[in-house]
Amino acid sequence: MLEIRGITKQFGGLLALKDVHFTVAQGELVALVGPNGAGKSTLFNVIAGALPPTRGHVIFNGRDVTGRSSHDLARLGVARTFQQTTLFGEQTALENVLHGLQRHARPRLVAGLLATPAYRQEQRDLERRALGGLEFLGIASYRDAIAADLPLGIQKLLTVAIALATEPVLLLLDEPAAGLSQDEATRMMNLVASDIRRRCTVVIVEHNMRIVAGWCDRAVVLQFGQTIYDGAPQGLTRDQRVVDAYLGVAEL
Amino acid sequence: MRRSMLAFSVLLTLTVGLAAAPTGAHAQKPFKIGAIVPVSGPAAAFGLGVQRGLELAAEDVGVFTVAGEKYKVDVVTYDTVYAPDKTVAAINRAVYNDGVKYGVIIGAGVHPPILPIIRETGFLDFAFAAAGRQITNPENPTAFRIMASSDQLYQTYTVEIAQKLGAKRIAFLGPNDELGKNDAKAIKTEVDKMKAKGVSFVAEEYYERGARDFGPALLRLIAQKPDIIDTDGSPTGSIALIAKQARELGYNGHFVNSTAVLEAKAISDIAGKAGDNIIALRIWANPPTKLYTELAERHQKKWGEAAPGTLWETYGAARWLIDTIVKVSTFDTKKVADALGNSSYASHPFGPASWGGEKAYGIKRQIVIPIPAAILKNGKWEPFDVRSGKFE
Amino acid sequence: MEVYPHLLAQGLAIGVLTGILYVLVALGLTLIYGILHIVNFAHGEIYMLGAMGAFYCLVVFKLPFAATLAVILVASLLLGLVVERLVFRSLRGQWLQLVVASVGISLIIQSLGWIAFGIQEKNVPSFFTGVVSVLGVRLPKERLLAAAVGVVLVALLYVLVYRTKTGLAMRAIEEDEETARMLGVDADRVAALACAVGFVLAALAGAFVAPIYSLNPGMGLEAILMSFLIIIVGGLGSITGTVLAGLLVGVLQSVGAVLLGAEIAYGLVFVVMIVVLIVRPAGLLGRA
Amino acid sequence: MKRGLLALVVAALVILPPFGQPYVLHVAIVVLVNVVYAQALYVIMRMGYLSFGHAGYIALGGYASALLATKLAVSPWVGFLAGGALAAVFAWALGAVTLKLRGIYFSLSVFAFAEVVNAVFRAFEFFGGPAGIAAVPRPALFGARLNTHLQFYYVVLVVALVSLVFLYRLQWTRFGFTLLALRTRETEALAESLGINAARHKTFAFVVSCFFCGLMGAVHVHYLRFVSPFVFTFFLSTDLMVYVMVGGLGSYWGPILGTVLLTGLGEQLFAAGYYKSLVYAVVLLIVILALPGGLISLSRLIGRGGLRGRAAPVDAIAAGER
Repeated sequence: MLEIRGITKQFGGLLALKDVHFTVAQGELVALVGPNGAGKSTLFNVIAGALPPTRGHVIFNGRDVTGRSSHDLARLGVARTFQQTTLFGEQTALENVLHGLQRHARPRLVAGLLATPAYRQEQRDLERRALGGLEFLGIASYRDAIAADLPLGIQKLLTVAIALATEPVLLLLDEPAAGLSQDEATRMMNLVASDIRRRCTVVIVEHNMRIVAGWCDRAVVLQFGQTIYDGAPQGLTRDQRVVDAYLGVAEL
Repeated sequence: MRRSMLAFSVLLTLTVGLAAAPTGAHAQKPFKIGAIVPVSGPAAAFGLGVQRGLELAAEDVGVFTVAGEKYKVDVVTYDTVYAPDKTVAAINRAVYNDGVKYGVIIGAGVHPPILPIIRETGFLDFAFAAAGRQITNPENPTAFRIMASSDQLYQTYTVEIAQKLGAKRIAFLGPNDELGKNDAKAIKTEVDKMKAKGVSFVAEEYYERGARDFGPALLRLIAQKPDIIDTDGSPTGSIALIAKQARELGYNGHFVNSTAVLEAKAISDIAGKAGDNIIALRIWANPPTKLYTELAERHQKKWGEAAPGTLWETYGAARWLIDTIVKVSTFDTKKVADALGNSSYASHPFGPASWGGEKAYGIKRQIVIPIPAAILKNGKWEPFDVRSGKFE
Repeated sequence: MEVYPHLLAQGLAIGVLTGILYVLVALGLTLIYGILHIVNFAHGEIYMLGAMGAFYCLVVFKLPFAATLAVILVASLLLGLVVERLVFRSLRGQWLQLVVASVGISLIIQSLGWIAFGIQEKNVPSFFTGVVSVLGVRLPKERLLAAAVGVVLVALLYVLVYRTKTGLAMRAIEEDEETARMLGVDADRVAALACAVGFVLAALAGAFVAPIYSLNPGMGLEAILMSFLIIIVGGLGSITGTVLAGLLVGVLQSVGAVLLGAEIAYGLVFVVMIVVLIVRPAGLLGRA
Repeated sequence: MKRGLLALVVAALVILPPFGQPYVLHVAIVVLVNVVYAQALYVIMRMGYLSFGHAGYIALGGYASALLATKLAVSPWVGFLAGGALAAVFAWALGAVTLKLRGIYFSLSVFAFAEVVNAVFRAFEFFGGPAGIAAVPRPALFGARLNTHLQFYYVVLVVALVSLVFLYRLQWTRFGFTLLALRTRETEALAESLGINAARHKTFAFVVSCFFCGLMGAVHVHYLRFVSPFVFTFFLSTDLMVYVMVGGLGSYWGPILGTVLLTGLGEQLFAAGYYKSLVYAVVLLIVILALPGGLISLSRLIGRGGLRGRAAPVDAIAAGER
């Protein structure tokens, strides 16, 4: 499904990613793990097309999509959320999800201008599907609330709803549980691990070990832009390099 | 119901606008004369001179009778801020809303868009604007120029000044607009007449109107070692800076300012001694008539500042107009225009006045009045010459 | 028309002097944009107020030169604080409203200026009259004074912004206001100070340029149009960029005029502006 | 209910004029022209972009039609569309470059463009130089030149109504809705990640905005029967910004309300020169500081709810990118 082959990213002198290799199979739930500044978000941006890599290739469903723009990748079925929970703050939750659905509706500008019955019917369908998207995440009751005014937990769910609206094949979730309370995080992860997994392959960025171990099939650990572990989450706590990376090397 | 509030307010505004009521009437009937001039912004001095010239003329005329009815002059001012689209709006309001059929309009640059309206409505336009044929021509029978035109000034004075100063090399520095481009052609034709006597036109530069730094334009000009720099109709502020910066660059010849109305005190404030040797056409060093001095004193008393240069020509034209209207006893602008064009007027503040331009423009609509010239010496105008200003 | 070296030297000298004047005028605008990210449309009008202040103090009230400077300094400082407090602060972050609000302020000051100004061109007598001639190149003394003041102000600004604690605080809120606030920077006080300094720079520029160019209430518009040109070319918020761009435009205009004539030189400056915008949208040294 | 009252206003605009005096028609023409300019500018201001140089595109349209009419005797009806098309082409070419910029950089780049356009028209005799182009003919209908105020008023009214209906409809299409997603750098990145080609949407919006400016600029020039570099100046660009801001960014009706009130107000204060801009500016500041949503937010007309009667919320819509 997704293959990262020798991805390197350099910002001037800073080497954010160094020769990263890993693959994600269809239907897997993979966690991208690492301390802050390890290059997790940078790698995300490279995969999602927001950031061209300095070297290396991103292969998606067998096709080399390196350097393609994010809206092209979105059309190919890659969806993502942002670390800062970016939303269309001035609009309602329903409208936020509607933006996600844009990909499916043909622009048909002329029909839109004339507001033909078919066009209006298509709009109503889109609205129904958007409402469905909210229901799927259990936040349909917030449909007319202004996104910026929603509590963080609901906003997080909304960002996932927006991303899901593009009906992706690969969903990249950037710290979906960050800033959530204990049970909100659990509810989010249950949702990801159960319903969402059935619809698409998921890669999440997470540095909370408890979540990684609890729900993910596999963990890829990054430190200083390099992969230092790629395997079952249970093995994480036993791998010396991972412990050093997280707890810092114990000075004598 | 709240939904209707917006639509209602839009409707209300438009309807109020559409049905603006005409203004009320006085004891005698008002004879409205429009001052369609800039009264704010950089050219405000010109505009206020016209407005006040009309007001003084209205005072002196008092009540006059036309076809058995008593009238009193009512001066209505429209601020054009010297912009073309604002002038169109002003003439529309004057002619169609306020019923004004006579007026003084300042500015060669603002005339092109309003001449069609003047032709359609027969509005009698006293153009206080230089340039030449573009305004006064047979297609605009009701447009008169009440100041000397560029061709008239250059024909009267270019050769005369060159000979008097023994100048051989003449340069031109004018504003980068219609006035500048038009007057450059006028001066070149005059200088060509003196080719035989070794007088040549050496350089031509234009500056952005309202510019403050003339260094760039002057550098090239002064390199040609001119004896005279004609600064066309540059206003007081500009000519003062041109003189100052030219002296700084080593030029010590004369300047000739043709069509503008210059204030001696302002120039010497800004340029100091550098302002000397500016020759200004249409400026009277010594008052030509008793009326001229009287008007200057009345202006000082009434408005507490020196009279702007546009006062006298406006006053003279307004008095002449009302005399003609009383004589032909009608307000029909076509009839008044024909009568005016063939009449002469002895008591113009500048001296005896008539209309010319039949040969040059095809119609007698160019005022012919004595044209003075004055030269600036340590902050005061000194007489340089006076010509009759005859112009076929 | 043959162009001999003397004329080029004269053109260059005038160009540099005029360029420093352009920098002096644009300095306040760059500072306020750099720190507060506000394009202060009223900058030209503060420049005009500085010139009018110099006129009324020196000519009408006959104050000595030092007192005039003090009056202009204090008045523009206060005006800057008041405008920042009443208008800019309440619109913090709303970029669109800020720009249009500063257009409003500029219109108010300009129309009050025209209404109060009367119809006579006015002028501030210059302290240094006459011309210094160096190797045949004639340099007007009052321009040299204004240029010297320009250089001093630029130097002072560098010291303020790069050598003082307040300057550090200013650059902090320029970089990232929230983080700066979290690190204990009183952003509101620093913003007010930056705005005040911007106003002072504009007013002083007006006071020292007034004797050279005479004054009327419309001079603000010319100043803002030229300053826009310079910060586009130099790079928004970069003081060095402004200095470079000011000199470039000054020299380009006067040397260009010597070679091609004033009209074409005036057009040339705009062509440079467009080229810079396309090649480096944020200007020579600005950050997009 | 709203449709009914709208029809009433349009009916008034069609029926009343024959009874109004020519000057009042002049005012109505100026108001209608400015309303379309403001509404066209609103298309990009709603998207978080502010232009200091829209007068440049208006001038392009005006000059195109004037030149076609005076030099090639092309009928003004064609000239109007040519004016719009030329402005649109320049918008498309320049948009590709400048729309990558955000915030003040974009505004200044359009300002630079307008100054260059003006300088070119002033410099070359072919474009009429500083004197401009005079004797621009009015369009003819059934053989008669539409020279009277009443006749040309209906030309302006038709073009204005067509433009306003198009722009209104555009706002409710998916395209119009998507523009709201491009308001800041962050939301643009999010929109891109959802498959929206932000650059194409922004360029198209800019082209539409400039097309209507060019179109109405051409109509305006044929009304004045004259154009020069001093007609469409920097002041027009700032005035349009003021109309839209005073009216309010939150709804389609904002710019219309702002333009009608301020232009109407401007006409009454007519003889007052600088007093007029003083009043404009004071009204502007009061509205911006006291009523962020503009006058339109007073009317509470825009309800919340589904996509149909919906517009962006009135308050922080303009919290654009630094």
